[in-house]
Amino acid sequence: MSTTSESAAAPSPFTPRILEAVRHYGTLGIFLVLVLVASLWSDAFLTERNLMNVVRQVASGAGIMAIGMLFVVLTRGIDLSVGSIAAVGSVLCAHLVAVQGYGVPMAILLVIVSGAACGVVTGFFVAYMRLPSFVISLAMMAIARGISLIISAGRPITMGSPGAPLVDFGSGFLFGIPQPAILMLAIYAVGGVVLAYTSFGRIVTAIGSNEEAVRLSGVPVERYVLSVYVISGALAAVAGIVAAGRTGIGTPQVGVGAELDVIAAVVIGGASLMGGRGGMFNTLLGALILGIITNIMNLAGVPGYHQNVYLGLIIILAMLIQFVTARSRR
Amino acid sequence: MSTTSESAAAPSPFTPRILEAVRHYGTLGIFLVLVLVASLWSDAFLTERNLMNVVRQVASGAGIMAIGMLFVVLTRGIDLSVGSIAAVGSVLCAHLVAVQGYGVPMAILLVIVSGAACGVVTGFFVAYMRLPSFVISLAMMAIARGISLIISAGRPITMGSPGAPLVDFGSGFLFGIPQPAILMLAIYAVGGVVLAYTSFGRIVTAIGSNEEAVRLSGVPVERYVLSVYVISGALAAVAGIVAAGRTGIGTPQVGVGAELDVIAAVVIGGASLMGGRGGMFNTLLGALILGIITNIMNLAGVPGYHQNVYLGLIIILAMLIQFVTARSRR
Amino acid sequence: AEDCKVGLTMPSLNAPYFAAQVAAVEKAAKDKGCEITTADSQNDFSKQINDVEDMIAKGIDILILNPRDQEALVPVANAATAAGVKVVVMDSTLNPKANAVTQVRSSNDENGRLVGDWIAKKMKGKPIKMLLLSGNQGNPGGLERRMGVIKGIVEGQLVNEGAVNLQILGQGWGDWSTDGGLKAAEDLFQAHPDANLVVGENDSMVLGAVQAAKAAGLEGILFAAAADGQREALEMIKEGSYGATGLNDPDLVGRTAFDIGYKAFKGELPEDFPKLYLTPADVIAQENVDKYHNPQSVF
Amino acid sequence: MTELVSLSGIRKNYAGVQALKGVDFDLKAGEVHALIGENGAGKSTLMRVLGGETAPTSGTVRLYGRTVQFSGPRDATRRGISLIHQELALAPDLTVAENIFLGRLPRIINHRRLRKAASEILGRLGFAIDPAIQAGRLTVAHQQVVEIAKALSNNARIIVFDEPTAVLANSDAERLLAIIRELRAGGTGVVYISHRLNEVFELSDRITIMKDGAHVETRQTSAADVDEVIASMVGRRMSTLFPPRDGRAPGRVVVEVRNISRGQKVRDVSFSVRAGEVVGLGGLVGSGRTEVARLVFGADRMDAGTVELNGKPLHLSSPRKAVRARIGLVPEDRKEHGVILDSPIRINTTLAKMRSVARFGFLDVDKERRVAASLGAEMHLKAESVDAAVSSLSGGNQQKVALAKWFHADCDLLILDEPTRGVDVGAKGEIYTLINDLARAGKAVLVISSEHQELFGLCDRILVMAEGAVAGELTESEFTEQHLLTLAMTGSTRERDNASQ
Ligand SMILES: Nc1ncnc2c1ncn2[C@@H]1O[C@H](COP(=O)(O)OP(=O)(O)OP(=O)(O)O)[C@@H](O)[C@H]1O
Ligand SMILES: Nc1ncnc2c1ncn2[C@@H]1O[C@H](COP(=O)(O)OP(=O)(O)OP(=O)(O)O)[C@@H](O)[C@H]1O
Ligand SMILES: [Mg+2]
Ligand SMILES: [Mg+2]
Repeated sequence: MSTTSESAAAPSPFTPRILEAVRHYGTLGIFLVLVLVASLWSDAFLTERNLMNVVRQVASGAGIMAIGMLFVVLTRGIDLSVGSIAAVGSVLCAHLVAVQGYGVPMAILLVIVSGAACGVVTGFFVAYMRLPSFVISLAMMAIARGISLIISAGRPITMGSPGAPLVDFGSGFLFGIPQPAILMLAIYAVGGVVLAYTSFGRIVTAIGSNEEAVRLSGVPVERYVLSVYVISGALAAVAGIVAAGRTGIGTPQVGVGAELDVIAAVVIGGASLMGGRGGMFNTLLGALILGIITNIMNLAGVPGYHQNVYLGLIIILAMLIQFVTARSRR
Repeated sequence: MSTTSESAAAPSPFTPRILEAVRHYGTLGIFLVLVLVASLWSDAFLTERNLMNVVRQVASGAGIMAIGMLFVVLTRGIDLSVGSIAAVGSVLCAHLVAVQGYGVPMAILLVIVSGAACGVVTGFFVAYMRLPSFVISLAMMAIARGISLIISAGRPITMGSPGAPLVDFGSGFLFGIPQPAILMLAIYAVGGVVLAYTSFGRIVTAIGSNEEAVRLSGVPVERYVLSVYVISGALAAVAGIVAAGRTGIGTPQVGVGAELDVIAAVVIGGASLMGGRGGMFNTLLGALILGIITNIMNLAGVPGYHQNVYLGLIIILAMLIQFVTARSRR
Repeated sequence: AEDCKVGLTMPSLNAPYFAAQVAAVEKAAKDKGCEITTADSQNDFSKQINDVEDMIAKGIDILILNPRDQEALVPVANAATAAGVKVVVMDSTLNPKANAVTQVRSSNDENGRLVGDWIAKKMKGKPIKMLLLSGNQGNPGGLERRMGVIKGIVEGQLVNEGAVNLQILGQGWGDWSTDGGLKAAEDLFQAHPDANLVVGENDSMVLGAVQAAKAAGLEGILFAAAADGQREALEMIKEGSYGATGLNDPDLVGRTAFDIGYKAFKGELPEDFPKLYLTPADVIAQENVDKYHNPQSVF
Repeated sequence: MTELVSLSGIRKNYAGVQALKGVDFDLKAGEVHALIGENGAGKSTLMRVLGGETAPTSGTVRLYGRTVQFSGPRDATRRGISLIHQELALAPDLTVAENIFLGRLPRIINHRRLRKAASEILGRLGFAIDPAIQAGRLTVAHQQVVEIAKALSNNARIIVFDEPTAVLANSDAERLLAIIRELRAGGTGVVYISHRLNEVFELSDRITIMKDGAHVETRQTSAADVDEVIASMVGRRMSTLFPPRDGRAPGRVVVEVRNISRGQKVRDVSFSVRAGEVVGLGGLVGSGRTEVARLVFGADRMDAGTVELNGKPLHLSSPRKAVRARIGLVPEDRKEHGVILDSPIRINTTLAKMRSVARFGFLDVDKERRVAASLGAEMHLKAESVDAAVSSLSGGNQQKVALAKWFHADCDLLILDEPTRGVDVGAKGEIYTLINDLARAGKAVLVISSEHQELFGLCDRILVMAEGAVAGELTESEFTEQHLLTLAMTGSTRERDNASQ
């Protein structure tokens, strides 16, 4: 009997999970192959120190922003402003702490709120005016970058000498794991739960899957669409704080071009830009995959001009692995 | 009753021609308002010299690439590699002419072929392996950038002294119009005819609306999907040649970050990233709108740090005009 | 009251060095009562060409051009000159065939050489295992800087020791920023924990590398940059955790460029003014840092 | 009986189209009020007004005795109105359970409890659909069931069923009717839209007939007569629905299918269709008929088996090859596979054979308009013009466009999967005539239908499938419900359980 009609006829607890697993293994497949190749390519790769580096780089790079981006992408949207909002976060954080003399918790709160505020603006136009997210978030990308330049007058703001609470955050460890990595994993855990076990997560997924159906079910779609941009903006601000903590300075140079990396992480993690499909764990894998690719090229000493070519080829190979793993399990 | 539920009930309450017109007027509305504002804001705007500047800038910027991008976007794809392919085009053109000593027509032909070849690679993986265009074209973006750096060893290649045929192209005039602008308009005209009056254009549009239905009508969908990336790659190479002609050199720095501008032009022109919707004329308007925005900020002397903010705000305002014009015609 | 219109176009505003330069030019222009328009090319030379074209259309008298690309900006610089604009090329290199009043910058090559010479002296008797932090691929200024440093080290070792003992273990790309330098250095230290010298093409990236070394627990590494003299770097030079950097004072370069342009506009510039004007080069190290350190500096 | 709803003078204008021209309609508690009319008469539009999904251009909506203005579907849902849409509105990436409770998901979800609740509702409907499966992976019929479950889970006082049985097999439809009777007994008001008139007469208390956006008449069902109702629906008397079968002369074998298999869905299926012959493919939902059609059309790869067309073996690796070999398929899932909703009717009509209206790749749009218009006229297509987007058509008219595409393509073998889904009686007759004409012209036709009467009236013989295999063949003399069901159910006890629960 056909699996379709079988599962329809007799409740089979396996089918959806298998489907889950296929997608899952697609990304996991890439990840594992990549780790294998990397450890063969360079001895330095599988050292504890290096792995910690990679996780820390991902955490202060695309990692945290990818969480918010996944929510946006699930609704069929896109948020190009994340990198710029991270720059605002970084600069504003340093400005509040070093120039205005705010306490760190208060500064963090204000920064996250302002990131969320940027998200409110984008989200408002996308959700209530139904303007295309690509263009609106592109506009927000320009605006936020401008704001970060204006706040900082284009130069880095030193946040404080080593020993100050935030300044140590970026390089500090907790249970032997870099603090930014712990923060990132914690947010992924929360995001994963929200996505799978709350009405919010399911409705966001449903909106990308069939917005009309959700609207006809009496759900106030606009509010949900607005919120994913707010989440994305807030998390981008968090990423900015992490970046500031890591270098001890707030600078408007944070996150230039990051939007493409972040979206790539989400898509390599198996999410569809057409909405409705994507998972938290796979997104984390997607971000790690991208992080490993640049790391291994540096370790292996691929010459600069060729790094671009290698990067592209490795990404294509990685996607082919996904293709093959996913097909063979059909 | 709210407009929201109105549009909810009727996904597409217009007959296509009316729909066409509304979208059309949306973009045209932005364009006209923008021209009006610009000419009030700065006396220099409506001078012949300045208008020619704007058209030339658009032609050697996002303008030509937006034509190929529109085809890609119509099929629901995205091509992030255009800027990098333009860099390959620029470098290769100079290399062939200045280093290898090819004649200009031959060099142009070879460059276009290699741009198309990049498109074949992207298109192959997208069409036949069904990998997401975002990631594959991102990979191609890295590869092409790397190739342009390798060919040029990272340095600009001088194509020839003023007076050489291509070198004068960028700054030359024909019938009082800058040559690159004439080239661009010609390609738009051809593109518009292909889109509206050939089965190719129709199938491309249909694929973006409902790929499965097109496949089940016996159309070899893969071939069409492949071809849009080939077109996009070839036109990106043409853009690279124009850029080389404009400056007299081929450089790997061409088109950095251009992909976002190009996509933005297409979307401001009313195309949907979800495929199936978009027109040639509106895309041209979209590209011109972006060109005018940066032009007027320079004319009006908006200070550098604030230009980003203004740019973002003007884009949002422009989209709101589209929103209003489109609604009021309902 | 403004009798002159000035256009200033920068490769990017998104870097402290450029920010300082803009501030210097803007201040100098306002002091002379000029109206000034600043454009940010956002690292895109075609946008810079567009910006210059727009400025010509707007009717500027003086153009201070910090070119994003040494060749691509040549035609538009020529067009500006042809339209009667006094063009002064500032900071970055433009092909000398371009028709401009002059080019003003610090000497990448000479600064690099001085820093390299200083390193050779500092590390006399030790084999040098060097890591390079470069800005972005294809940047000619970066190339001049690193080649200058290498030249200086080689020449210095030859003079001091009669033999060259220099090994370049690896090159990383840091996009001129602290963050980028940090990331590149993390990976480089991982691959080459035995390095004893880090040289960057600007201070920002080396500041990131200092952090990376600290995080990796590496000690005994000498840090140096071929250029700039950023305030944070000078402070670290003062306390001894940073070796040396080349003198590339954005304020001086910016002011000088404007002054020359203004003189040309007023017709006060001598006919035979040289086509290249280099500000004095120097290596800033602990010995002389007080001469250059200004805690109030923008940069 | 208390009056639940009273609509009066409802008008609705779309750009250029008057969909509703001042319609009155009312619904009482504890009654089933049938709403019937030709395709495009305005039934769904009227119900969308009631569901708060469309704002009427003018007219008043009274609910429980008070005039209301809905602010949106959410508002209507809160006031106890539930709509089951003609066009399925599920989120394909969500599970069945999540879809059923989409509007009322608890803040924190206990998936086990949710699935249990979903199972209960589905069980009440008599279906054992796995609530944990993604809705997009269900057959169209099962998606329809989920849609119904979704509406029932609301405990609404007013439920509108817009052609709920169009994709259901008779036995499944029966169970639905039983449930509706239960609802009625519980005091719920039900609006029932269907083109299956026997259901309407079996179930309803009152019948309202609409035509061209206007109310024609409302009667007590007990006082109504089928022929009269049809007459006032289509504006003429219909003698017979099915064209006479004579004039067909089955000739040589056009398609010979031998032992094709695909996984567990299709197992070792063989059959042939001759020129001038109409062969039916019957069976229960999920018996693999659609899969067989897709295999013969090259839409899916077969694991084993061969297909010969006119004596030559075909290598069916894509629909393109099938179309080139002059095979056509009108798919079951109209919205996903059949039409391009955003495109005009004319583009949809010529899509499978564009070269008929193109020269050197350039399209002759005027010719295309003529072609589409004449086919449309033959099928009584109700559309403003052939340039109108298919999405602006009523459900049944969309189906006609899906058919028109393949009538235009001029195939040797035409496979029709549920060809008259949602089509009104009048147009059904036209479509049957068109199918008959094809057979008369010597084409081979394979018809899949869950409406058994349709197979009986149309086919020369019927293959019955069960569990992915052909369970047997019925010849004209054996065309009875009983024969067909016996064959369809012998295949599997599981199927039988499923069908008779
Ligand atoms: N969004 C729309 N834009 C334009 N016309 C529309 C729209 N929706 C419906 N119509 C028109 O309104 C009329 C009524 O359509 P409706 O869907 O109510 O018919 P119906 O009676 O439900 O038919 P069916 O039995 O085929 O489902 C049709 O002529 C249709 O073309
Ligand atoms: N490869 C596929 N792509 C898309 N849909 C498919 C595919 N294979 C099967 N389907 C769909 O899955 C369902 C499988 O139906 P199946 O062939 O098992 O039963 P059936 O006898 O056609 O029953 P029904 O009466 O429900 O159509 C059909 O709705 C079909 O459209
Ligand atoms: Mg209907
Ligand atoms: Mg079927």
